[in-house]
Amino acid sequence: MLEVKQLSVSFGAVRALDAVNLVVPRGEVTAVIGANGAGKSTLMRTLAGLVKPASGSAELDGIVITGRAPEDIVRSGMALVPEGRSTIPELTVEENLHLGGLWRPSAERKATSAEIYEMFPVLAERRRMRSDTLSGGERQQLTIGSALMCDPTCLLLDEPSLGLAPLIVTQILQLVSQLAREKNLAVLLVEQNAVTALRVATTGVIMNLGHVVRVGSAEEIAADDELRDAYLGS
Amino acid sequence: MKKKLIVKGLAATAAVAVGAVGLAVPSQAADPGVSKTQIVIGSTSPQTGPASAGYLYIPQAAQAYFDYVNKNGGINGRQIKFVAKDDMYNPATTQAQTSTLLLSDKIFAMYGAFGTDQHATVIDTLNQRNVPDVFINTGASQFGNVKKYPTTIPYLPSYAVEAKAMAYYITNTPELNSLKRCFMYQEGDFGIDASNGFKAAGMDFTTTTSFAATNIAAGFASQVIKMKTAGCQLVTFFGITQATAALLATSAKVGFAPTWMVTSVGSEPTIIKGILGAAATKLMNKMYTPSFLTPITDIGNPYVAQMKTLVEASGLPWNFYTYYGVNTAYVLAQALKAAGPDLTRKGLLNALQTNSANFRSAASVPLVVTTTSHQGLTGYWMGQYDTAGTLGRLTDYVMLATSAPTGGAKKAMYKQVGPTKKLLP
Amino acid sequence: MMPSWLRNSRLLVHAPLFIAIWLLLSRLNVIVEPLMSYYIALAAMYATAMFGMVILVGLSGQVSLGNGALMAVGGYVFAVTSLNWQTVPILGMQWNAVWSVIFAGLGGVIAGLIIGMLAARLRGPYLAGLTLGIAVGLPSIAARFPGILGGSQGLMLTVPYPEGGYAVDSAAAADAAVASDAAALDQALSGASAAPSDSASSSSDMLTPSDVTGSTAPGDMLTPSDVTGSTAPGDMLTPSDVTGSTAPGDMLTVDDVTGAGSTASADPVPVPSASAISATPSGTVTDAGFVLEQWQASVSIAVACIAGFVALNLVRGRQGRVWKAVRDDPIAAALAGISPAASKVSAFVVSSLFAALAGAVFAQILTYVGPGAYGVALSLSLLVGVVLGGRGSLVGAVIGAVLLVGLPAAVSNLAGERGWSDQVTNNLPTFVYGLLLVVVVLIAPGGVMGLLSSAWRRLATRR
Amino acid sequence: MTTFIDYLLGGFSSGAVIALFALALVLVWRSTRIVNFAQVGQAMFTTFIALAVQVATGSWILALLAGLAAGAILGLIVYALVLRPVQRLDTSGSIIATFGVLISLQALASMIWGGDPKSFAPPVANDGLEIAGRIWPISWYDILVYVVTAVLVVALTLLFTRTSLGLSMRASAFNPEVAKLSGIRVNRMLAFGWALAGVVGAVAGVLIAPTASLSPNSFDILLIFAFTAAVVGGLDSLIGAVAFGVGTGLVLALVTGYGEAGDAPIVVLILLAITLVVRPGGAFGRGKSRAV
Repeated sequence: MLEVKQLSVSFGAVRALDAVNLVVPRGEVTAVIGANGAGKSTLMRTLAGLVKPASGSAELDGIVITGRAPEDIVRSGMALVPEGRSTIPELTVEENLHLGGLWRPSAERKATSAEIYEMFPVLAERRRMRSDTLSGGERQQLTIGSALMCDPTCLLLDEPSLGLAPLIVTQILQLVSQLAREKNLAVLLVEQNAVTALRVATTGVIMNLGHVVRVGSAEEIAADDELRDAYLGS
Repeated sequence: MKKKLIVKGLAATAAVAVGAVGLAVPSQAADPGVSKTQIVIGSTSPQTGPASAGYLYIPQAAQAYFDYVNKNGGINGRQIKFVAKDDMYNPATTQAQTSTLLLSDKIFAMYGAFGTDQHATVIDTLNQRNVPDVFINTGASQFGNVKKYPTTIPYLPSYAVEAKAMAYYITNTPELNSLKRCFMYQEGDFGIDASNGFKAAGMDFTTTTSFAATNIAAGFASQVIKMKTAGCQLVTFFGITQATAALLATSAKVGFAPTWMVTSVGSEPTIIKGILGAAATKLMNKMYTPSFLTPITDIGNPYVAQMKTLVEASGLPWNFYTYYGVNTAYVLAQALKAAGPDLTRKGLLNALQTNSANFRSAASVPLVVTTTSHQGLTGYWMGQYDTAGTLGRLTDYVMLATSAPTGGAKKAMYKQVGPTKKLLP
Repeated sequence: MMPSWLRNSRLLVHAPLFIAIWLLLSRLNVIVEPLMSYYIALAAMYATAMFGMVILVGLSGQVSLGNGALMAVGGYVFAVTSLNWQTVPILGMQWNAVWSVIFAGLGGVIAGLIIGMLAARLRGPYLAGLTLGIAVGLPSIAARFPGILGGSQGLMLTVPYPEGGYAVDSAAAADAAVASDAAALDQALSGASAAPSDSASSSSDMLTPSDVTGSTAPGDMLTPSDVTGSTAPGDMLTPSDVTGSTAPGDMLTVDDVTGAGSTASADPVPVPSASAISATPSGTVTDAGFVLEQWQASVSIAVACIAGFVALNLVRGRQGRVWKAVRDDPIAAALAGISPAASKVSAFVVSSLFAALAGAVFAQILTYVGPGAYGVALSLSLLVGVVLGGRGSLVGAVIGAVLLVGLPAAVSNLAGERGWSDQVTNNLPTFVYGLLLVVVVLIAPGGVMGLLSSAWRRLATRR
Repeated sequence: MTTFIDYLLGGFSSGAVIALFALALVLVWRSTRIVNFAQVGQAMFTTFIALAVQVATGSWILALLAGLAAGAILGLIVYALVLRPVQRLDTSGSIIATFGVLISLQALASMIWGGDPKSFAPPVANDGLEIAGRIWPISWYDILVYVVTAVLVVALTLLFTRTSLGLSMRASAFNPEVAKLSGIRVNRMLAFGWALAGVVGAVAGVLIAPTASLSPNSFDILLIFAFTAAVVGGLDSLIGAVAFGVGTGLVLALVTGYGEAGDAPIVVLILLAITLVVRPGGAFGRGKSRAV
C-alpha cells in the first residue's frame, strides 16, 4: 500500500503540489485525473524520487521512500512507467527489458522475463531488434514489461495512453487492471483521458493546480458531469 | 690597475663612436632600461610546453651568470636585471611577451630571443625601435641580414653554414665521400636553411625525407624504412634532439645502421641519454656532429672548467644548454662592458660591431659582427661520439662559411684566446 | 518614408552606437600607454573572431574547434595579396591594405562555405572532430607551398605604416648583405689564419688575457700545454685549481658564485627599484605620428566595430531568429519553411568571414603568418573565449576577448618571488589557467554573461 | 613489395597506440557522453607514476599495475571533481572543462617531473625480428602491444554486450533517468566508466612510452589522431575506434613513405571529411539516429 501524506513540491515560487494526501491500496487501480498542469506528472516524478519534495512524505508498505534516490525507491518496490514510453532506442528490445531489475539474482530475473515474454509475445518475437523499430503500443508494452522486471509491489503509470490509438489504449489499460488484481499490485495511474482511466480504476482522484480536489469511487466520479466540466475541460 | 686602463680605452673608443652619433642627433633622453645602477635585459624562450625540453636551461644559465656578475660589482657599476619571459614556443605569445618587455619592463636590449617563427613576429619592431637584439637563438640565416636588421645580432652559426661544413668534411674524407648519402630534416627553418647550404656546397643526396616536429610521437618508421630501402649509408640529419633520439631508436629497431651526421643543436647527449636510457651510448657511438664550442667534456679547458663550476654552483645541470647559455651571457657582458659607462643602445651595437673579434668565449670559431656583416659565429669543427658517449674533436682545423646561396666552406685554423679573470667581463 | 528593411534592422539605433564605441576606443587608444594599445589591438582582434563564434556556437549551436584555421585563411590571403599584388591596381585605384582585408574576408567566405557544407549534417562531437581536423590539417597545407605561402617557415610582413603598403624584400639588399658577409668572413679568416697551418699568428688587435689581468707572462694565448699542467702563474683555470689548490685564483670558484666565501671582490650593489629606471616612453613614432601599437590598435578597433555592427544586426534581425529556431528545434523550423541545412551553412559562412577578418588583423599585428601562429591552440582559445564570455551573447564575446588577453597576463605574475624552483614557477601560470577554465565552467556554465544575467534576475525578483 | 609490408608493419605499431587512446575516448563517451580531452593528460600522468615505480622497483609488471591503479584513481578524481557536478554540460562546455584539466595536468607533471623527456625501458626487446634473412619493423614488444590491444577490445566488447554491468553502463550513458528508474546506480556506472577509461589510457601510455619518450606533452599529437579515429569510427563503437586508430597509423605510414611527411595530416583530414560526409554518425555509427 502506498500512502502519501501532506506532500508538497515547489519550483521556485510556484507551488506544484500542495499538501497532497493519497492512499493507493494493493490489488486495485487508483486513477489520478486532471487537466494539464494539475500536478499529476509532478506527483509521479516526486514519488519516483526524480523530484525532491518541499515537505510531506510518502510511505510504501510502511517504509518512507521520500528523500531517497530513484534507484533505491525502485529497489524498494515502486516502479514508474514514465510518460512518453521512454525506452532507450539504441538498445535492443531484450536489453531494454532486462534493464529493469538488474540488481536481482539472475535466476529470478530469468523467471520474470519468461513470464513477461509470455504476457507480451510480440516482445519475444522482436527481442533482437532495436527498440525504436517497435510501434507505439509495442513500446508501451516494453516499458511496462521493464518496470515489471523490477518485481514491484507498486506501479506508477504516467499517461500510458498518450499518442496511442483508442483500441490499443483500451488493451493496455485492461492489462494494467488485470496486473493489479493478479499480482496484487498497488497501481497509481495518471491519465488525461479520464473516461478510459476511470473505466479500469477502482478509485478516482481529481487534481487541480496542485491540490487534490476530490477522491471517490471511480463510478461515482465518472458519473459526475459537473466535476468533469469543472476540472477536466472535456 | 692596468686592466682598468685597457677597459677605459675601450670605453673611450665606444664613447667617441657614440659621441659622433650624439652630435648628429639632438640631445635625447637616456635610452630606456638603463640607469646609473641598472641595465634591464629581456629575453623570450619556451620555458614550458613541448618545445621547452632542454632549451629551458638557457635563460636559467644566463641568469646564473648575470647573478654572478652582479655579485661581483656588475658592469661599469650597473647591476644586470634579466627578465626572461616564457613564450611556450607560440609566435603570438612571443610577440605579446616582447611587447611587455619593451613597453612595461622597459628593457634596454633583447638577448637570446628563441625560435625562428617566434622571432619573425618581433624582429621588425625591435629594429624599428633601435633595440639591440643580441645573440638570437636561431640558426635561420634570414635574420643575419645587416641591411634589413641592423640591430639584430645572431650568435649561432646558421644551419646553412653547418650544412656547408658537413659537406666540406664529407667531401674531404674519403671513407665518407664514397658512401651513399641521404638527408633527413625537420620541416621549417632547419630544412630550408640546411637544404640551401648543401645545395650551395654542391652536395646532392640519394634520398631526402622529412618530418614535422609535432609528429615525433607518431614515430619515424616510414622515414627509416624509406632510407633503408634506398640503401643509405650516410645520413645527414637536421632536427631537434628528441627527434634524433627517436630516429636512432627506430633505426636500431629495423637494423638500419648508417653513418650518422647530426646537427649540433640536435645532438645534446644528456637529452638523448634521458630518452634512450642505457642504449644511448651504443646508438650514438661513431655519430658525427659538428660543433662550434670547445667540447663540453674538455674539462681541462679554462672556459669549460669555469663555466661548469658556475653552472653547478648555481644548482643547474651541466649540459650543452647551460654551457651555451653561460657562454652567450658572458659575451654579452663583455659587450656591455665595452660599450662603456655611458651606456646607450647605439653604444652597445657599436661595441659589438667593432669589438666582436676581441670578445672571449668558449667558441672555437670566429665571431663575425661588423658594421657591414652580422653573421655571428661562422663555422664548425667536426666531432665524433666515442664509445663512452662523449664528443671528441676530429679536426684541428675549422670549416668556415657564410650563409650565401653559393660557395662552400673553407678550411682554416682558429686559435682560441683564454678567458678573462674569473670569467668576469 | 523609410524603407522597411531599414526600419526592421534597427540600423538607425545600432549605427550611432557603434560609431560611439569606435570613437571612444579610438580616443582611448591615443591616451593610454602603448602596451595597453597593444592589448586593445589583440582584444579587438579576438572580439572580431569571437563575434563569429557567438553566431556559430551560441546561436547556431555548432561547436567549432577550427576557427583558428579559418583565421589562418584570412591571414594568408592578407599576407599574400599585400606582398604580391602591390602593383596591381584595383578598380583603377592603387593597392591599399584595405583591399587585402577585403580579399581576406572573401577568402574566409569561400572557406566557410566549403566547411559549412561539410559540417551541416554533423552534430556535437562529430562536428568537433571535423573542425579539429581542419585546425590541424589546414595550416599544414600552407606548409606544402613554400613558394607563395612561405612553407612551414611562414611569411614575414614588415611593420605597417598608416600610409599603406608593405615593403617587399629587395633582392639587391640581400645580395649586398651576402657580399659583405663574405668580405667580413675573409677578414675574420685573416685574423684566424686562413692557412691550414698550426702556427696561428695572434693578431695584434686581439685582446689577450694579459691585457686584462695585467700579467706579463709570455703565453697570452691558451695552448693545450697551458691547460694540461703548466705551472705558470696561470690566468687559466687548471685541473689542480679545481681540485682544491690554494692558488690565489683568477679562476671562478663555487664560492664566487654562491657568495659563501669571502673572495668576492666587491660588495654586491643593491638592486635599484624599478622607478630608478628612466621612464622614457619607448614607443617610436611612425611617420603619421602614431606609435606602432596605436596604429595596430586603430586598425583592429575599426575592423571589430564594423564586424560587431554587422553581427548585432544579424543577431537581432530575422537571420538571428532563424539560427535560434534551427538550433532549438530543427524539425519545427523545417516545418515552418526554414531550411536547417542552409541556416547552419550560413552561420558557418558568417563566422568564417569574421574569423578571416580577424586573421587578417592578426597577421598585421604579428607582422607574420605561418602555420605555427595559427595552430590548434588558437582555435581552442577562441572556444575558451566564447565559453568564458557567455555563449550566445555579443557582449559576452567582447568579455571573452578581454579575458583571453588579460587572463594569461594576470596569471603569469602569480608565481612572483616565493623561493620556488624554476620548474614550479614556470609552470604555475599554466596550471592555474587550466584550473580556472574548469572552475569557470563549473560555477558559471553560461560564462560571465550567464553570471551577470542571473545576478540581474536575482536583483530584479528581490525588488 | 617488402618495402610496402615494412611500411604497413611500421604503421601498425603507431596505429595500435592511437587505437588504444581512441578506445579510452570511446569508453568515456559511452559512459558520460563527453569527449575527454584530458585523456592523454591522464595517461601521461599515470605513465609518469608507472615510470617512478619502474625506476624504484625495476619491475615492468609492477609499473604497469601501478599505472593501471593510478589511471583508475585519476579517472575517478577527474570525474568526481570536474564532470560529476555538471553532468549535463553541452559539447563546448565539456570540451573546455576537459581541456582545462589537460593543461593543468601537463603543468603539474612539468612541476613534479620537469619538462625533459624520459626513457621507459620495455619489458621485452623492441628490436625488429629477423625472418627469412631480413629484419622486419616488428618486434616482440610490438606483438605484445597488438595482443594487449586485441585482448582489451574483445574483453571490453564482451563486457558491454554480455554482462549486466555493461548493460547498466550503456543505459546510464544513453538515458540516465530511465536507467535510474530501472534501479541502476547511475553515478556509480558513470564513475566506473571513467575509471575504466583511465585504465585503458594508462595501458596506452605505459605501452607507448618505451617506443617514444615520456614528457608532459609527448602524447598531444596522439590525442588529435585518436579523437579523429574515434569520431570516424562512430564514437560509440569499440571496434570502430580500434579499426580507425590502426587505419590512421597505416595512412600516416604510407603517406610518409611514398609521399612527404607533411602530406600526412592533410590526407588524414581529407579522409576524415569524406567519411563524415558519407556517414555523419561515423563509419561504425548506427547511421542516422533519431532526429529528436
